[in-house]
Amino acid sequence: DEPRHGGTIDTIIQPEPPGLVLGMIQNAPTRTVAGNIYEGLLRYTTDLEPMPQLATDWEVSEDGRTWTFHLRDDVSWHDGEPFTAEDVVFSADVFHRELNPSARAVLQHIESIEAVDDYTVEFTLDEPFGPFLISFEAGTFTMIPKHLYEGTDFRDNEHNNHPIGTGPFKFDSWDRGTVIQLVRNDDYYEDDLPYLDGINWHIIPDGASRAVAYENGTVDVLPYGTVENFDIPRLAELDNTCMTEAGHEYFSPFAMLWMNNREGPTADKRFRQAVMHAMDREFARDVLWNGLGNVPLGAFGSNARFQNPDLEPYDHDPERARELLDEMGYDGEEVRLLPLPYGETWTRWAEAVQQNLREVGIEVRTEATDVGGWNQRLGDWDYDLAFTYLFQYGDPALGISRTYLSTNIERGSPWNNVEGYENERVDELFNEAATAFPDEEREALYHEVQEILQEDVPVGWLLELGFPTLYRCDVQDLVTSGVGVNDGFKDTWLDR
Amino acid sequence: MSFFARFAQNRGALIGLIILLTIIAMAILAPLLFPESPWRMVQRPFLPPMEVDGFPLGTDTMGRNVAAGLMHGAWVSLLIGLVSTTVALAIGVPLGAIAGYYGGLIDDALMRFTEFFQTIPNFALAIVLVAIMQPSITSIVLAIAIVSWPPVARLVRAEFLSLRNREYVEAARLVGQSNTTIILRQILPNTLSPIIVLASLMVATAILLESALSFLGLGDPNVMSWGYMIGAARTVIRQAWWLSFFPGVAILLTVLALNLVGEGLDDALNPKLARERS
Amino acid sequence: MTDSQATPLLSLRNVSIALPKGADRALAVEDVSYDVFRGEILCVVGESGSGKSMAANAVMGLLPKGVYTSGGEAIFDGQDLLQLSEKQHRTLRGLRIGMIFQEPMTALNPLMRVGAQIAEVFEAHGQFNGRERQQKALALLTEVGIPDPDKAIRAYPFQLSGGQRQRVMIAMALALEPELLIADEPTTALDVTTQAQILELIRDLQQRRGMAVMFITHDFGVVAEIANRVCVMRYGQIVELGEAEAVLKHPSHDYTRALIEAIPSDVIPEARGAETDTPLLEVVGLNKVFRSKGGLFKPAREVHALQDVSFSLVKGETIGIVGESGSGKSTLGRCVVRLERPDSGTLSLSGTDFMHLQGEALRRERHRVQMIFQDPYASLNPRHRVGYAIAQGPIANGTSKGQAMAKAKELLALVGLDGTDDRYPHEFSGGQRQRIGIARALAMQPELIVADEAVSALDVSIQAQILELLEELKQKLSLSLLFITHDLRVAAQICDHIVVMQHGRIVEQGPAREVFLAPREAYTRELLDAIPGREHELADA
Amino acid sequence: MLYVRLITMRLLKAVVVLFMIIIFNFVLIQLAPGDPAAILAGEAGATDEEFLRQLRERFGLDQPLYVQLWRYVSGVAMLDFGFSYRQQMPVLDLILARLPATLLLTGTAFVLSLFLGIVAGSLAAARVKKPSGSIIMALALLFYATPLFWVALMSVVLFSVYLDLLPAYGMYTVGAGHTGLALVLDVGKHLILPATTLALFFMAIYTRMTRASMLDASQQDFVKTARAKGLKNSVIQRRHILRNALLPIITLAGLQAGQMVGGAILTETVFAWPGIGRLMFEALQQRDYNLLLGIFFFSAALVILFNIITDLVYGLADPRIKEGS
Ligand SMILES: Nc1ncnc2c1ncn2[C@@H]1O[C@H](COP(=O)(O)OP(=O)(O)OP(=O)(O)O)[C@@H](O)[C@H]1O
Ligand SMILES: Nc1ncnc2c1ncn2[C@@H]1O[C@H](COP(=O)(O)OP(=O)(O)OP(=O)(O)O)[C@@H](O)[C@H]1O
Ligand SMILES: [Mg+2]
Ligand SMILES: [Mg+2]
Repeated sequence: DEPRHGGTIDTIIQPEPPGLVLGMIQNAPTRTVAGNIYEGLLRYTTDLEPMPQLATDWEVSEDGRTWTFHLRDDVSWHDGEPFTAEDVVFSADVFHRELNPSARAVLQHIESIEAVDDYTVEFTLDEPFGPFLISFEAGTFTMIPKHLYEGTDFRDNEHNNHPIGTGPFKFDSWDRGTVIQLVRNDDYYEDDLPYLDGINWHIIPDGASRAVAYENGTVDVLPYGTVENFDIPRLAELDNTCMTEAGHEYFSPFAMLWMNNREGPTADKRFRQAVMHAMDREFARDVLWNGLGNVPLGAFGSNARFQNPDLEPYDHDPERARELLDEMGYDGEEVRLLPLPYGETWTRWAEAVQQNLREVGIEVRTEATDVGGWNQRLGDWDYDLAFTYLFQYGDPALGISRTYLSTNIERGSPWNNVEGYENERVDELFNEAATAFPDEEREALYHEVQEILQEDVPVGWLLELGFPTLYRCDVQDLVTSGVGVNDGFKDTWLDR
Repeated sequence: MSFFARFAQNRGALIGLIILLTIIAMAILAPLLFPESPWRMVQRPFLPPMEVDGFPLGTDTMGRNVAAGLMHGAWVSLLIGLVSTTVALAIGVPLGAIAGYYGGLIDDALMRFTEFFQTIPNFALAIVLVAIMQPSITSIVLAIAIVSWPPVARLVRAEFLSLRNREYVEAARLVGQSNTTIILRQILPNTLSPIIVLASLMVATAILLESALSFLGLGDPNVMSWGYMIGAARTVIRQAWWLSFFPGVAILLTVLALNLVGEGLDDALNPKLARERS
Repeated sequence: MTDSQATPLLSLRNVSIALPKGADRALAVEDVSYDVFRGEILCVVGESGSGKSMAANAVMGLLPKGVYTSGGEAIFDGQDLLQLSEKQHRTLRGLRIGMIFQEPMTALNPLMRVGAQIAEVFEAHGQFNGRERQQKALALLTEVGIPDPDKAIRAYPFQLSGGQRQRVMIAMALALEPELLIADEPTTALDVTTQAQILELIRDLQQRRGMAVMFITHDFGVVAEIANRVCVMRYGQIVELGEAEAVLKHPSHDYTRALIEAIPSDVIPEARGAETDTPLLEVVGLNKVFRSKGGLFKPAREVHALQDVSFSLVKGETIGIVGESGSGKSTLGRCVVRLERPDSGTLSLSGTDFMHLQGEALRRERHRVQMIFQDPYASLNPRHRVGYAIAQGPIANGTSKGQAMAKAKELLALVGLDGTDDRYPHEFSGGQRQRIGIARALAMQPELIVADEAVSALDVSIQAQILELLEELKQKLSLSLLFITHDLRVAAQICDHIVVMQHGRIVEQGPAREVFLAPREAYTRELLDAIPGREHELADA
Repeated sequence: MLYVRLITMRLLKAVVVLFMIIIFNFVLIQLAPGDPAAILAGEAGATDEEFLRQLRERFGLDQPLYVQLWRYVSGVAMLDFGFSYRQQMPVLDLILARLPATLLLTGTAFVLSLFLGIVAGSLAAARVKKPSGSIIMALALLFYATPLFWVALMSVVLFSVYLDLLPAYGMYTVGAGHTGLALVLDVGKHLILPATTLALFFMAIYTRMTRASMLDASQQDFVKTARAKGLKNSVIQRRHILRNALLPIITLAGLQAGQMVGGAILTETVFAWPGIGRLMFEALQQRDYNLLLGIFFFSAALVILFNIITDLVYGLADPRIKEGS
């Protein structure tokens, strides 16, 4: 069938985003909604290969230090101003440097950014940086209109309430607590696109009600995380319902169990190994996550580049767990387990793990917290075991090394090396691998680091989460990139 | 007529008492009938009621025995109800008594203090308190107690205000009894019946409040309670009705029973009725 | 006046009324027959609980829940009232039979304007339109003699005095000119002056309209004042029925005789002298002002309850404080026992300052002045056994518990309640409870006892017993008594000295005989004149 | 004139009390663990020191507590409730945007529960000891004893999923573009389930209270007087008994009305009603202190306002109170 114009998509955003200016806010719901308003220089396929977006092509110098991007010359902002190389320089060098911690992680490797002409930008790195090309996703390196932001207090800018991007959809209205509405950008630079007239992002705080909204036909698309996992099989069986797991390769969320390496029983490697053996991760995947997702081999997920396939997996083996505990002389000291306060599935999972651990003789006390308390406790390292999940961002240097580098131990954040793992060799290997060139060299280094981690078990590797998107089958071309619905509505059309 | 005979005249109250005793028996017998932890995953998930022997109420999302959860949960729900009510009484009764007996500035100060707690809606305040203290059975009990004492204080104060000028109190003052003795021996015993009636309703409300907190994910994750069971079951209400149905009915019956008992006590303790009958 | 040949308007024939299980007795009214003729006042008398009200309520079809007629008939103009349906009864109520109740304070709806409540009677029977009803109401209020009826019609009950409220009740009962008016103790709650006015009004209206009136009372003074015929009841039965003159002068039944005798018969007290002249209590220039704080709606208010009150009491003497309601009698009594703190003046007990004592010091001196309260039931803690109730005082003052309890038993015996120390207050009758109150006061071995309306709540016969007991104890224990009452007969019977109060001031004081025989002040005279049945008694004496 | 002055006095007092409440709430909230900046950072999924420092500085969280308190209190004095950390909007705007929805929901539930409760209670009082009266009371007890959220869930399943009669969530049909009367009807339809759910519990209480209070009032002497006039039973029930039974109901109604701002957290959550209760819960989870304090402030203000209104209504309902002593 040929794509057709027309129609509005109703979908759900959960939770309600705090704001829509990407780059200033990077949480998941903001990315999902604003990914349709803003764009980056590149997009990525589901195999994480770069695709042109605002940049049509790009090249790298021999030494891997200078990258040149050629921009489209027919792009204009939603307010009609043309988009130029100056915007790129402003966004990367000024806006993101000031506001955006995830961009800063890449920017620290960049020496300079220059507009060669109106439609050419040159990035110079201080040394080659492996994941450079994969960092241009819209949510990380968002293009921000220089003419509206330059010289203002970014956070107080009046346009924050009415975001202006270059994307296929324009911001229309936001009725807080109810709906965010986007409308078609009629001046979009790609002919014919987008097909839809608009998108309504409904805001429904209760999971059960969200499922009802899909059932009674109010919404057509349930992006990942919007309905409880238990509802997915039931909803997937409904008429005219399709499901895809594609679209999250870039983020590839990886569930982990923080284990405090500093003190208590969890400071002992054998205890941590015992925990890995005690947990029934297959059960969790099959019962709690509807069989979606993937039990990881070790620290690197299957979607991550450079996974070492030869590692010895940690099987569910309570006997072995008990042996390890005996060996270390575990005395029944109580350990505290913090579940992730992100919904029922996570709570159930903590209950299952607690039960698994009790069955091998570990005394566990679950300490529930709300989001605020959870952040605080992890930031203060006040825990023994704690659930979390982290995005892998397509490259170990972006998404994986941050968890294990000892330079990343810093009180106050729940997202760095919270477990307090310190291993010089690991630091060395990760650092070398980030800047090694070309990829073969990186692979060797990463394989080695994985072997060390497999033995030390700094954290528990629980599950590479499969986050399914449910939608009516007549919604076509919903997921066309590695960041899924975050930028997917551009190509979507309705076969009605 | 004896107190119990008067109580038993109210058929509803008697039914309530029987339900309540059954629930207490459930709570006591739970560890005997279901010695295994109610958290154990013992069968396949989502087993409907009466399908497999030993699982009369089926299993939950993770294959835990619903019947075991219900029995063990009775204990926690009752405990939360009783302890939080006791704590609320321990705060509210003395405060109300002092405010009502002494009146004047003391009364003013104590009542303004009480008002502070009433300007934030009960449930919202309970949520804030549990969030502050972090969810655990202690913090839940405390939070419920803290939001429930103001009405107690007000009731006791009102009673004291009306009783402190009764002739028998004046008579006691006249023969030289001290204020403490008057408060404790003359007035307090005469405020007991409204307090007992209110307390029986507070136990009921506390059970509802705990379940509502659990529903929002603010329950104690280490203990099985009915509120927890409903909260956990709400996401699967469509697939497995029995998961929220049975604990829902259990809460309903308990609250109902406590109410009936409260009404029965109200009748039996009502001095007016007692006087008419005597 | 009565014509025994005429057919009665209402005729009760062998009426019995059954009480629910667990009540005092099986039948509230047993086999009662009496007639009420047009144009006469029939007084039904008897002590509390004798079944007077029940019979009247049965006629109105207003028996309380659980109480029902178990036999007999009540013929009213040819139809048996006891057989009527609620609906049929309704058409009679208000229209042909009107009723006035005892409590003027509570018998009116507190939230409705008086005019509307009267107009309702017309509305209930579909008479007149809205405006006419208001006019009729106004006319009625004028007729019952309410001052300023234009204003009163728009008033709420709480804005009227007790006497005025009772007039409104009467207006309501008379609105549709009923043939029969039932008045159930309409004056019991009122003070003497008001009581006299209301009796006058009822008699007057009855004569002008030629109604039949059934008047229920327990006060023979009232009977003497207005009755044509009298019906005396006891335990639900009629013990005597006859012409008023005959019954009052020559009661044939012992019970009737006892009732008449129990009335303090002589309003002229004997001359009595104090035994000593050591002053015990000295009150000089006492003032007390009550200030109520204003609320959102209430303006702040000041009441001068006591103004410059001075008197003194000699050891062994009984002083009576009399005066209309609200004149400050109770306030004075409460100041004397220090339940209230006077604003200024002096208050001394055998020369020591009793007014400025505070806290612990006051607590230790309290035993010297004790009080007997008006309501014997309210003054006993329902949760304490009476023995303990009496012993509490001595215990609080340091006597050992055993001793105090033994003493309590003795005192109970002294007031004639041997061996009842482990019973609860509700297990006693009103008169017995008042004896317990007296025993409690005595337990403290006080020098002075203040009795605030200590016998007002009791039936005449019991009242007489208690007064006797007080007199006896006074002699035995050489007590002094401050006796507060609004009943001048009672005051005349036991007081040596009388203090008359009005609006917080003492208007007259002196030896009892002088005050009664030769009142100097107009106010005192007014009080004396208002005593119901006074002329009758005097004529008889 | 006197009233105007008295009411002004009350309002002035209320302002003082409100400021004390602000301080009380401020301290209360500070007791909660968790740092708003860390939570915001956490939400972003990635943080560095720089990010946290910027946030803390921006919100004044780097200042000592008493400075923060002083800033807040003096802000409120100028009706400036500060900036929501998370939503990056002035607190006042956020609250005002959500307030109408909540007031609509709780107000409807309030009126509904009050009206139905009084009607049901009067019926039950008039039919005391008859089966119909017992059935009303049994129902009331049932509504009282059933957990609110359970009713909410069940009614969604029944009315929106199986019967498809009513919308399950939200306040209006998104994208339908209704205006005028159509919008009113649309909102009305969305209102039915949440308002009924919310009303049930209070209705049960009003029913029981009305009945008890009426039975109490019917024992009073003036009822006998009314019967002696020959008035019909229904008139007596309505005009005499009910009116005299209203005072305790007004007290409770005043309390319920005061809870209108924050009393519907569960209902708003289940029915996706864009109200303040939900906003409050989210603000608490996010440690969005300014927003939370702002909501508490409004809630307290409403409670106090309704206390005053209750007193006024008392005066209307009972002339004795109005004219005093
Ligand atoms: N509602 C009731 N239920 C049971 N017994 C009652 C009820 N009302 C009155 N009685 C009893 O009926 C008897 C007669 O009462 P009734 O009211 O007729 O007395 P009374 O002569 O009017 O006395 P009083 O002078 O005190 O008004 C009493 O023994 C009383 O206790
Ligand atoms: N606690 C109080 N607060 C305010 N006013 C009071 C208080 N006690 C009494 N009063 C007022 O003081 C005045 C005198 O009251 P008091 O009770 O002494 O009268 P009384 O002569 O005993 O009347 P009664 O015969 O009705 O008992 C009355 O106007 C009364 O309303
Ligand atoms: Mg009577
Ligand atoms: Mg008095």
